[in-house]
Amino acid sequence: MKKMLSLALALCMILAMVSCGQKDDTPNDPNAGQPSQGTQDQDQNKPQKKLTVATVVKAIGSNWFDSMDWEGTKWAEENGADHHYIGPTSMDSAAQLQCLEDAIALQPDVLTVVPIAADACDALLAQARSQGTKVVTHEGTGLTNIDFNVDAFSNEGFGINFADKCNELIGADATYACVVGTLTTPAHMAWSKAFFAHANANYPNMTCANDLDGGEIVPLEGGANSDTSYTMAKQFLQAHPELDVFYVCSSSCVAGVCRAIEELGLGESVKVLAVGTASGQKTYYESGTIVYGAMWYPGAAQYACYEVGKRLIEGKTISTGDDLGFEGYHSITVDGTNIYGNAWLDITLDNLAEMCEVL
Amino acid sequence: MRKRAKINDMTIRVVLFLLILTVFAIIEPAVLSATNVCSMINDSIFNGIAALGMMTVMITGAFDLSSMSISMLSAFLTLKFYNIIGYEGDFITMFLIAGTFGALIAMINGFISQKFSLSGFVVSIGTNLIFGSVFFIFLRSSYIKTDAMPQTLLKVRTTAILSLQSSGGTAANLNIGIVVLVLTAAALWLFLNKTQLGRGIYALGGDKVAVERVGYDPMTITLIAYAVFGACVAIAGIYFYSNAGTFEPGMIADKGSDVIASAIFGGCNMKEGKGSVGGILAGVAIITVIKSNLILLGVPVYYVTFTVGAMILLGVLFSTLSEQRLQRNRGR
Amino acid sequence: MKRVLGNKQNRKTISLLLITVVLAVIIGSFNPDKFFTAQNFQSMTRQLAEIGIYALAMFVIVVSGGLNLSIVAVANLAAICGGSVMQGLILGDVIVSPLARLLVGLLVAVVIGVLSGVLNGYFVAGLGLTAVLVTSATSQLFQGLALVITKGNAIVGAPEAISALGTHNLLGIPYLLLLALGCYIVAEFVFEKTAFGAQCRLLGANATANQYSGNSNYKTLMKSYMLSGFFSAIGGIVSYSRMCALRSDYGNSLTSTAMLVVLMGGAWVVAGGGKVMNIFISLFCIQIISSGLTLSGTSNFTRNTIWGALLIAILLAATPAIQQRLSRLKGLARRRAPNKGNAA
Amino acid sequence: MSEYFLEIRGVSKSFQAVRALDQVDLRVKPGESKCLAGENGCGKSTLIKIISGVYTPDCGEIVIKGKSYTSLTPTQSIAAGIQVIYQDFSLFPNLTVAENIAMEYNLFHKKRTVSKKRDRELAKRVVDEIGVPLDLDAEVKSLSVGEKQVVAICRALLLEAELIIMDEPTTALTAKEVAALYKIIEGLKARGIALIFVSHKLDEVLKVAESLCILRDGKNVIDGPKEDFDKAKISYYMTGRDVVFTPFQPKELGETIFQAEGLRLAGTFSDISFSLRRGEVLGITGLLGSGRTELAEAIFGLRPLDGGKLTLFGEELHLKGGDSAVNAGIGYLPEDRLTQGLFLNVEIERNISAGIIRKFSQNPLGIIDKAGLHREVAAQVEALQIKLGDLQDPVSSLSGGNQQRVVLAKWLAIGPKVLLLNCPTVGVDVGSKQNIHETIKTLAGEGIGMIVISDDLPEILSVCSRVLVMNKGRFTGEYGACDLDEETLQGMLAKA
Repeated sequence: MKKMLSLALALCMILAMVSCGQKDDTPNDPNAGQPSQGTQDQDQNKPQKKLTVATVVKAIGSNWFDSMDWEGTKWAEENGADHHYIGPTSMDSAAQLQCLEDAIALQPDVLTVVPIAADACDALLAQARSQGTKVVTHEGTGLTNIDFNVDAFSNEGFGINFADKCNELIGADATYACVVGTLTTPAHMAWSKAFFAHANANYPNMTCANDLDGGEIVPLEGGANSDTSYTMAKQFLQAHPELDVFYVCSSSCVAGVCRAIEELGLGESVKVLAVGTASGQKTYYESGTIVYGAMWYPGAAQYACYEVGKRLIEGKTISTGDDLGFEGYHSITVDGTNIYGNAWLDITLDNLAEMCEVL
Repeated sequence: MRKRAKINDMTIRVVLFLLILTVFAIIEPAVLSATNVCSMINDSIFNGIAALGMMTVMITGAFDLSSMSISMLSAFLTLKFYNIIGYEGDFITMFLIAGTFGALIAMINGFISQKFSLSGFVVSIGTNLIFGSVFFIFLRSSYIKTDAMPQTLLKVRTTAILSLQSSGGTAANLNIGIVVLVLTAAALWLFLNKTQLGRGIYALGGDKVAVERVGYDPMTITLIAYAVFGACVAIAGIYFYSNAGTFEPGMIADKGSDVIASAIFGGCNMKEGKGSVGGILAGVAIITVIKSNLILLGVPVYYVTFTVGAMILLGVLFSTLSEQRLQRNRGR
Repeated sequence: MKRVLGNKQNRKTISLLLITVVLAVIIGSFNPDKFFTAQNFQSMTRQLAEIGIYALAMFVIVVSGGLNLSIVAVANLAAICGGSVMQGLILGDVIVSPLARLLVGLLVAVVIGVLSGVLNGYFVAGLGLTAVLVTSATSQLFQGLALVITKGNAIVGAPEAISALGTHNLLGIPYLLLLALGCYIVAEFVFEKTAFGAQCRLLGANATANQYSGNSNYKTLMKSYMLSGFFSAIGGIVSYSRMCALRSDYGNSLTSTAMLVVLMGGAWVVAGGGKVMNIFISLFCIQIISSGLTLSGTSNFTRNTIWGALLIAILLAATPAIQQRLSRLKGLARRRAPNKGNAA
Repeated sequence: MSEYFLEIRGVSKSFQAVRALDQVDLRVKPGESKCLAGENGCGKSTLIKIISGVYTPDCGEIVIKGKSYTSLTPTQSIAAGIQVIYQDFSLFPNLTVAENIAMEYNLFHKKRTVSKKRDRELAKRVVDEIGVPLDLDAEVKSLSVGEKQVVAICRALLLEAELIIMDEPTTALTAKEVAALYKIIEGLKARGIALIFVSHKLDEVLKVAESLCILRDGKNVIDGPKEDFDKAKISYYMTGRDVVFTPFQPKELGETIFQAEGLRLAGTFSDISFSLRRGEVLGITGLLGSGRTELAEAIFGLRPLDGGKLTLFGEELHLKGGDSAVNAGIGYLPEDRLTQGLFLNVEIERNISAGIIRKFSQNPLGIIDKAGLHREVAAQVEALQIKLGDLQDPVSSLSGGNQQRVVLAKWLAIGPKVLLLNCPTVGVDVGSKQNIHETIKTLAGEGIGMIVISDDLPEILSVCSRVLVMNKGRFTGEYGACDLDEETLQGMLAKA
């Protein structure tokens, strides 16, 4: 037992001493009193120091989030910064937390986070800000320890838009059902709740086929992949023959729901309002199952986040109407810590080809 | 006496399956509608093919955790292969190419575990990490858009071998995938029961020392078992990604637990080198009937996961207790 | 020194320690001014503390010859129930003072963890079902139960003490690391010094022989599942302290990482084997790889590949076939350069 | 063509430092049944492995039907008509009898496909030839040990073997099955098949072999016809010293230690009653299926009794499995040493201390008194003179005899009041067997109630003072050991 205790303490001491020895005294001023070994950013002639920016996404390996890497790199080249693209391989909040802690250890100047579970990251982000990092999140509704949260649009607006589209394209007496990735994804839940509230208020004879829990809608859970949403949708369609439209908030579930509809031969009677990449759901637009879709280009939001972060570092303030220098974010609206662009991209059959180029 | 024993193991699983199905049908008659039956069969295709592969390795006494990484990687290599040669793919070669990739990859597991006498389970934890990520280190994006997918593969999900109009206005389409499941099951049954190599897999599971004395080469048998495992899992993988319409590495990760549950439910026993194609199909049927009807039965969204866990536990209890009772009154 | 090196067990510990230090230096050199900082040390040790406690929950069952796939689901359920009591959502009116809520919450979490162990133990030890299937079924059961309790939305916020545990340090060392260190010392004590530990190892080595030696397999297995449940509950509380929020679908990637660490600690290689100390070192080893690679700008795909490759390398190095080759090489080296003085 | 089917001339083989065989010769004529006898570790299994092609000899030659080979591969050996039946039979428990018999034949003839019908026909032909009824469709797992042996022999016959080597064939067989085996061997000899019979059980050797070749420490000791050997001479050649078996006379009989009344286990045994007195060694013998092992396991608490009472020193025992028997002071040396008695790849010290962990950790935290444990283990090792390198070596590194002593040490460590020993000297060399018998007698003298359950009749007669014969779950007779001899006891076993 003594052996174990001594070994463990020795291990911690080694690591602590090694790391403290290297550390310069003020962690948040990376280049003051840089230790002797030369690092590449030694040249002092650039007006301001080279920024380090990092982004932590829900999961790497999908087009949706990789686009944030592309635009992040582009922004970094334009502003002479180091861009780090970090994320877990599987969409699990514990794995994302570990990536987030490593990203914070990078002591970046600007940190962007797309949280799987927003409140899970709140505690850690407080640490990031205490070390001087500007925290600008995306899809981060409900987070408190942030400088700003950038979204392509206001969630309520997004949900309300879909409710209006449902009334316009399906009919005022449509029976609808909302589908989210998981019940714990804040953005999807916000859109569904907005859709539900707006429909109840403005379209009284629109009925919701979802379960209700104390007046609140309980959307269907499509799971993180298209297969679980496929099995779920097939069963729901048989249990609710009166259904007219699915409002699918999670891009990974749209393909599964559409496949279920087409397999049950209900392509004519049941339609889908989809969120997500046009290229991923191209065949379903062409087959008419998806009547209307909307998406945003996450890369743009990433660009905007870094831009907001940079301005904060330079001491500027962010206010409504500012131009963040990327299409859809030329005149933003600021509401508290939330920044909304109008980077909302409608997808219908006629602009499908063009949208597929975007993402 | 053996005939009776064989039938008894199978009858327990079939009885359990029918029991669950009748209970569900009583609660909600739509469960037995043509649409739902076809839908359940379609849901069982992936699990069935993958579980058949898992069984082949379990018979030799090894338990493999890297099945989903192998299936994902084989599908990825097949899709890239089609892109490179610029071919839009077809229903035959897609499964053959994926199967070959899967076999080659899985054989690595077999070789390491046999050559260095490590347990297959332990090796699979390491290779699961490697197979799941080694190719994506260098690629700019590990995602394949629908346009970039071989177009004919995308038609797999809409090709039905049987489609009829069910009463409630919903169509009942039996996906072509069931043909792949039936062919794989038949081929595996023939291989395991009718060829000398196939019996060698059972022999290896029965007694690792005796298999060499009788004249088999344990390395060859292990490699063949892993090759069959890899091929089945890869075929299931390419089928999954053709249905999904796009390729993302993480999509398939959480399907592994159902495959393992189906294999064990299907009477696969690693210690005694037991496992049969019939048993697996019954195991897959039970798991699918549990997982594919709960929403139709109106189980509230929150309770679905809980119900699935509870039913698998009770199902295992039922089959084990009845097996033990059978064992006792057979006097063994 | 020769006696320490001679003993096979110590050689494994020393070699693991060596690998860890070498990795620290190599990977650290990719981004030295960010890797070798107190900041990074604290962030790494907080992460490995969480993985470490789940690894203990897994190790307890692996050493007695089984596998527990429900550790994460039990952790979430225990934390959610405990957290709800701490936040006053449950029994809010009965227990009012924050300190009482905190203590009762912790107690509730630990009791739930142990009870889950009893359920797992009943099915595996009592009825003799396969551990893999039972624990994967109970994992869905517990996750479903947590989903029913939280109705999908998260329980937000945590008492001051819990959030302090997750973020604050004592003389530069995170509390989490001290908690994990405490758990590892308890585990080392249990598995090296107590009868229960010895029983678990014998049960893992040969369950029939243990039964025929007059030891009750049922009691030992039941106790080991309860201990695993206990550590899962502590893991749940650690996750709660890191997140200050509770979710039913948190952390299913932790199970495979826990298995990786337990395996590197040498648990499966010899049935009933594996030393707690080796697992503790493996924790540092994989954490250095994970954090170091992220700091040096490579993706998690690289991390997973290197994890897998390192594990296979360690497994192969332990096999007799390779060891003969190694000893032959050493022999060759010694013959070619006869060292002066000490007897080879 | 030489008159011998097989001739081994001057074969040697060594592994690293150990010289297993040193210039060994062996000659077998067609149809001759020769016994290769010797203590465990005398090199006889190495010699078999050389003949069957598993090992290659360092020097010397193997002549089969006049054709000389310096070494053989397994396939060459099979092609030459040599078949080996290993002690564990190397059958496949998960496959059927027919398939087990036909598999090697199919593989040898490079058959690609398998047909159940063809397998059944092949198997049927051989099984009928042997004349033992076997259910061809049963899984080998469900067969008795005797039936498994027959399956192994049939497999060998199917390949037209001209020489069958049987390694320790009768160790696990009951007396009745051994008799059936002898009949089969007569049949084989009649068909001109040569037989090498490897054994260290003296009575088998005398009954079957026409000629005898004894090895000791890897060298030929003697080779000649059976007639000029008797039991004493054989054991002298095998062990190099005189081994004498004298029936056990307890010095004085003390009070009753252990009492069993009307024990009943549904479907296995019923109204079993006996009493055990201090100083005596009670023997219980019976055929396989007589319920003797189940009785021992019931007394040890592993099988809950359906009826009857057990009293130890007057107090009634309530055994609920697990540790209740050990706490009451009842020890049980199980029948199958390798799976039930030992933890094979675990250190010797932990094997011996497996039963007394609780005894040495009575404090609330359950901390083990390691020093006390070590002292107790060392004392037992010393008392039983177990030859071992280091207490931390794995127990698998020990010889059969020493392994059995480790299991015995485990039970003596718990300070037993009653010790049940189930076939204590299975797979143990003659020297160790003698030693274990002495230990049993001295322990009885020291007041520990000793019950020996075995079907090795010479052992029962030489160790036990009183013998109970068990048949189909009932005691059919109680006899003093001195007024019994092997033949009469053998007869009683079969009697209902």
